[in-house]
Amino acid sequence: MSKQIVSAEAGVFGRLHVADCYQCGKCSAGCPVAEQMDMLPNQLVRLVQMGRFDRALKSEAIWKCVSCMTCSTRCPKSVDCAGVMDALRELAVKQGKASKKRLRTLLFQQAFLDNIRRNGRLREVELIGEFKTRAFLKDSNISLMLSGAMLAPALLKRKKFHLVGERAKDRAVVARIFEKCNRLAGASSANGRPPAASPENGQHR
Amino acid sequence: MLDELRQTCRRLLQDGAVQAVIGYGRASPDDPAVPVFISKPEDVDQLVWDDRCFANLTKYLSRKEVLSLGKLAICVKGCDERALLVLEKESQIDRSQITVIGLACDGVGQPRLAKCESCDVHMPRRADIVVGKATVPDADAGAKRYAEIEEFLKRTPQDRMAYWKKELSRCVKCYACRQVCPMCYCRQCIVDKNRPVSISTSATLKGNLAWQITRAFHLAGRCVGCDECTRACPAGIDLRLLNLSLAKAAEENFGYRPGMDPDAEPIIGAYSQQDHEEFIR
Amino acid sequence: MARIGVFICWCGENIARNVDVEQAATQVAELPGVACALAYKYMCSDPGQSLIRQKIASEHLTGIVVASCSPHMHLRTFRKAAAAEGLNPYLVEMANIREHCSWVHHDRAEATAKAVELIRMAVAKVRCDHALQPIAIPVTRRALVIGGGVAGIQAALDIADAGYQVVVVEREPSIGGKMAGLSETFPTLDCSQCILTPRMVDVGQHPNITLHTYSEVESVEGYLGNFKVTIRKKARYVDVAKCTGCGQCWNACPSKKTPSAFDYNMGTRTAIYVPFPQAVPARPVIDRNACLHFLKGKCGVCAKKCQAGAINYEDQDTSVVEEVGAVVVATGFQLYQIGKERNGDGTVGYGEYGYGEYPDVIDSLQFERLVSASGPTGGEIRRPSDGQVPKTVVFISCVGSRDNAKGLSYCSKICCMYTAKHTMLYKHKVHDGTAHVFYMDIRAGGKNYDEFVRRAIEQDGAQYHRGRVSKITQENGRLIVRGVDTLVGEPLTVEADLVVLASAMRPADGVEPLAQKLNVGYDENGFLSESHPKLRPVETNAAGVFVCGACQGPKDIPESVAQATAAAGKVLVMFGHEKLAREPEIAKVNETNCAACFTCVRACPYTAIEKAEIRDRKGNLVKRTARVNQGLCMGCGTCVALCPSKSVDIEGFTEQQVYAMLESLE
Amino acid sequence: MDFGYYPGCALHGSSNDYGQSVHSCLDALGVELRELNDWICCGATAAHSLNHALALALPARNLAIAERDGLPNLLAPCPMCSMELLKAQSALAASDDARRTFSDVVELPIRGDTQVLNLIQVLQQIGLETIKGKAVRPLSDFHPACYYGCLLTRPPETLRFDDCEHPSSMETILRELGAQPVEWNCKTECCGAGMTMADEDIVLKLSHKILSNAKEHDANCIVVACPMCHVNLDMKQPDIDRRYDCHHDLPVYYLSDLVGLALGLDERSLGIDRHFVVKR
Amino acid sequence: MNEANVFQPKIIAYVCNWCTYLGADLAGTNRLEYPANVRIIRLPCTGRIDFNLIVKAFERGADAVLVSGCHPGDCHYTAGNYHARRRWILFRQLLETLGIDANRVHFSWISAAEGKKWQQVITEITEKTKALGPYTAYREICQEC
Repeated sequence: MSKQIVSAEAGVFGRLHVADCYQCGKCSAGCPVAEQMDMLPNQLVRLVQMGRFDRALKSEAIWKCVSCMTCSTRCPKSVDCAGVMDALRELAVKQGKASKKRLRTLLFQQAFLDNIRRNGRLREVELIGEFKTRAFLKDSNISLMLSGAMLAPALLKRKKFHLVGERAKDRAVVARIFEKCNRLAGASSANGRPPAASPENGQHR
Repeated sequence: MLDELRQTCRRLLQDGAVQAVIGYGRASPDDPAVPVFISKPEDVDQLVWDDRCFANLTKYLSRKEVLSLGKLAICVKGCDERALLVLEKESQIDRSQITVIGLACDGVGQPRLAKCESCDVHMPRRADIVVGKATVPDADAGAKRYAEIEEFLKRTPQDRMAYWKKELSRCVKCYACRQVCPMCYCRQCIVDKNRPVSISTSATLKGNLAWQITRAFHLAGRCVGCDECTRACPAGIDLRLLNLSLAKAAEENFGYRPGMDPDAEPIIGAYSQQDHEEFIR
Repeated sequence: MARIGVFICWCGENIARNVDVEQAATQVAELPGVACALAYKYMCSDPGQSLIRQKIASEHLTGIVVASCSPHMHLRTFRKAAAAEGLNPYLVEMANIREHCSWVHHDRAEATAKAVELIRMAVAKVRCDHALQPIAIPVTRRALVIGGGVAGIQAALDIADAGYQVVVVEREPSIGGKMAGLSETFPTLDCSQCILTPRMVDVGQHPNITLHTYSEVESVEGYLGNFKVTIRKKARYVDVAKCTGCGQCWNACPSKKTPSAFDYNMGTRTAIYVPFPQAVPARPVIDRNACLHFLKGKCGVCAKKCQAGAINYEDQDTSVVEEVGAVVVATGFQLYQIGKERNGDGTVGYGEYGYGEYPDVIDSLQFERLVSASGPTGGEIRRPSDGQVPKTVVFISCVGSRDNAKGLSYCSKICCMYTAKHTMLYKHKVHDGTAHVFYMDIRAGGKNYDEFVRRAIEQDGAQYHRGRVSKITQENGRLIVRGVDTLVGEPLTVEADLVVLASAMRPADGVEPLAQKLNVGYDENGFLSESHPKLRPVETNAAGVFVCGACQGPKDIPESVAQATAAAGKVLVMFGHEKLAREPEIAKVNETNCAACFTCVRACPYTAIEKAEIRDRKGNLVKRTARVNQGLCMGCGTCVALCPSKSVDIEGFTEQQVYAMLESLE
Repeated sequence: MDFGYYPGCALHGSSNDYGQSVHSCLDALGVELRELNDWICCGATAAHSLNHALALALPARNLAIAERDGLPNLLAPCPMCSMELLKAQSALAASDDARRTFSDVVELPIRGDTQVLNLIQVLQQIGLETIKGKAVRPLSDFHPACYYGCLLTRPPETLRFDDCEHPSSMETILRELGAQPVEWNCKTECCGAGMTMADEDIVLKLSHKILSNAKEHDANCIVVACPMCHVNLDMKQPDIDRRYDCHHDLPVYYLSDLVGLALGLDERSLGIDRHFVVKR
Repeated sequence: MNEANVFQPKIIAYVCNWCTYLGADLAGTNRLEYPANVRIIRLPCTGRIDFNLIVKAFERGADAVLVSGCHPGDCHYTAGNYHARRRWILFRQLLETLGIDANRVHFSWISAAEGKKWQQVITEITEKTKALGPYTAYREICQEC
């Protein structure tokens, strides 16, 4: 399995100069969330170098990454470490291997994309509602469901969001862009979220 | 003007300032003027000057038999005179030993030759003696200098190649182009070398193309545009186009026109660190 | 009738893996003029060369082609072998079927076909070769050494001790170079100055050595054995001949606040100064940019104090011309300028380390001055910001080196060792202190080197962490060093009082223009190129110019000294001859055909072509012609391309040879 | 002087206070903003995490619209938007193939030569002298910690803005207006960015560190030029105070807030009154 | 994969001894693979490379010609490459006038350290020439002898 991925993904990781990494660890040293990672950025790059995608894709760390790009900026070998994180996330979703514990980040991001696909622009209230519902359905975590609910009045008071939110006019073109990009990304469905993305599916392998 | 020319030459010969004058003479009334080499004052009446004086006589300055005539005077038009400067730069003539008689010229040929249309040197500028008066060239005469080649370059590359294939297939390797060229003074022309044979001597398309490339490129940055090669070509190949394209490249890239400025450094055998290289990877 | 021998090398598996050498031999044996063609495992080995020699004799070969590696590798080897058997060495050609074929083409059939064609081209070429004789040129037995650091000192003394004159040019006011500023040296921890200063004195006093300090090479003319070097002696404003070095002037100088370059700005000096007390010559210079006399037009204290009357404010730069036969370049190194050097897209490297922002982040040469007994703190380790003794020091390796993004891609080689040394020196002086080292790999190849690093860790307790530091910030006077220990897989933050960045070694400023003057090649990093990395390590491609020390590549003191002695040895080999043999592969004019347009004269980069006249016995001019000065011609062939009648040709790359090669192509 | 304007979702949504601030401030400077016609979301972290092509296409569509409508430059006050636009732009600049492919995807021809600007760059283009000339109120009471976060300068080869380790462009502007910015250490540390929803713990932890460091260096407020930074540092500040049992009490201003104040605008017209942490 | 069916262009590379030749050596040392279509002719310097050689290469059936040497400032002989560059500027004009395909005459600077660039240049020229097909236009000229 892992071998197959190597050939399919070699291009992606090759463009990120993964082979150039000599494991100095500067990415991990500067990472603001390294302490909370189950595996350090340099270790993830190493796993990619070895073609051990199975382990890398399951890591929670890729979902802890805040995309601050400190790693890529300071890398002495110009390895795009943040790009590696992106690519791993994309692959984890495609292969249905995303860590169950880190589901929430993924769910949020998927809800985000779904929202844009439909509206062209982000409708925050809709996004929050959808994300929380999806998250609740997955992990029945009531506290997330409620958290932030207390914030709503405060935001409303400050007129900090539209209850409805706005949309782009030409939404059809947005939907077509999503479709074409999914084709470019080699995915099979047209919503930025291929069917295999469901983590359960991944677990059954 | 002809009288003035004859008198000038007669005086030069009488005074012994020169032993011979290279000038134009007439062999038959219908043909272009031919070169004459006048050694006696009484022969100066053979000299002619009209719009059929095409030849660039500077070619003869590198001929051994001409040099053996002694100290020389030579008649040049403004365009031919440029060749003297190039020859001087290339150590081929000792300018101090030659009396240059400049002929004012408003163009030759009926109709006038193409080169005369864009000529900006009606009056020789560095001659020792100038005979006659010419019109002042149009201010924009120079602008038309490369018109023909520019027009030619608008064709597609395939078209251009097809053109040369057709033209050069007529070349018979008579080397008239070389023989008349004042810049072709090598003691042994590269095309006559046989170890190695770098240019096929047979009059095939392959050899003809190689020869014309060589001839044209050896004139890069040197050709003064007298167009004698074109005039001499028995096959009527427009060699002028090749020379013009290199003259254009020399002027556009290096701001250089051979034989114009005695202080300008020749562009061949020299370089500038600023030469452009966008075509080099 | 040509009888060519073709010798195809397997190079072990290097060639044989991708090229069917036996098949190639069979094919090329059929070529016209080929008398024999055979393959052998290692053609450059002794038996391989014997095979060639044996065939030259038995087959009466008139030329040979060796199909193996690059001619840059072994052409010389095979030419020697041929010469030993009485075949003129210039009748040997090579086909490069390794670097240009077996190593780069993995399809065996394709590679074999190409190898055959390469050999065919070489056979075509060798058929047009003719015997050449080396050119003899006279030698001036006097050497120039550029750079007065430890390498230059060693080279100069070796040549001078052998009895030849040496001219030493040093840019700084004193010789001694970087080593003069070091504290102790690894792996023995002996005092740098104690080793070096006696050698400096030897140079200063040697009867065979002419020393030009505070001087630079301005121009170089001439060629192997016959160089004319113009040296610019910068105005010192002190007459060295009159000065006694008593020190009255610099002790009295009121301008005392100039940062001392010798101390890497860790201390100050006066406007009239000797860089350090043991300077050779022990004669001061005046720094115009700091001197009150020059800045404000008043003062003149030094002139008043000087009893020898050696101060000369009117001093001017002067030039001297030295004629020498050989040049040794020993211009040494400087450190990668942290935070000052820009990489490709213009960003400044290592903003994250705060060098230049935080006074207690210093580089390794600054640390050397901090621990040196002669340094600004008298050898006590006190940090620059507040003079406190740092209790925690972090050393960071590979700053500027092995860093394609911000610095230099190469390994600076000596930093692992000097960093281990720094931790030791620190621990020896601050017993209760902690030394942390962040490193990527420890490269300690060398006699007693790894033992030395282990001692730093095991005996002196240096804390080594495998990982690179990402950021340094300052909070409450302490430096927060955010790193990682990849061996435990955890980020690691150390609060330090002092941070020392082990900055990379790179060639000294100004080496590139110097190299251009000398026609010596250099690589993308500015290190001078040796002729051959293994077999000609101190020669350069400019005949008669040699290199040693850190200008050729990062190296430590023992290596620099060894290389300096090697360079001196090469100079002495040259000086062992009255005349030198030069490669005859240079331009030759067919004077009969030359039309004397002299385009070649204008173009020749070496002014090696002159205008000549051929006269008959009565002295009448027969013709004029271009003529090559064999001592000056380097064989570039620019003249050949420019000559319309091809009346000039270049031996070894003649028109005939090139065309023959083209014709041989299928 | 006018600029194209790409507000992005945040400035039209929960960070509309930033939008208001930018508009008011630039208005006072006599700058006209021409909002991009029917712009769409840039995709933000979600796109580049989940679909590489989408992460290029969404911003590319916006760039193409700007080209179509003849906007030579485009202010994107949100650094996330601005970075995504720039990333798409450099990907498009790098290859003809990419330009062709994405022109096709976004259904508009695209060259990729729009000048994408952040708020600081727009202020720089307006010119310090001009701003200073219009300022009526010195900001001497303000001792801001200027906070750049991640995406104003990173990745440096794409952003090509300021020094990615020691940026100082905001300080330069504010100092000119009389403020006394403090030197501190978290200028480019990450606040947790888009994790606000998905992983609040990370946000609280990182933002707490930033607020603390600003305080330790005697800042009395923080200045940002990013809606996400503002959310995390301002809106989340009460949560941070609760979680870490502290009282940071640090108002968080947008850069345009402080410039606006200097220009004589009141807090209300800049939307400062709608922040969570207010100056006591 | 029948090699005979695939057009294998003939590429002649005139390279200088000190930069590009060594760059090609370095490509070998680093085992950088590239198409086997190139035939190197080693000359001391780009200054030695005459236009006649380019013409002759086409006459000998080359489908593309590469001329390569040291970067400006790096010439082993200080200025040979500058002379060459100037000639090429002029020669290219002549090629254009004659309609000789500029896509088949390549110039590059490749230093001794640029093994990678050598690999790239050769690979690209080979690919490009494959796409152009055999240089039949010039071969026709030569066939008529």
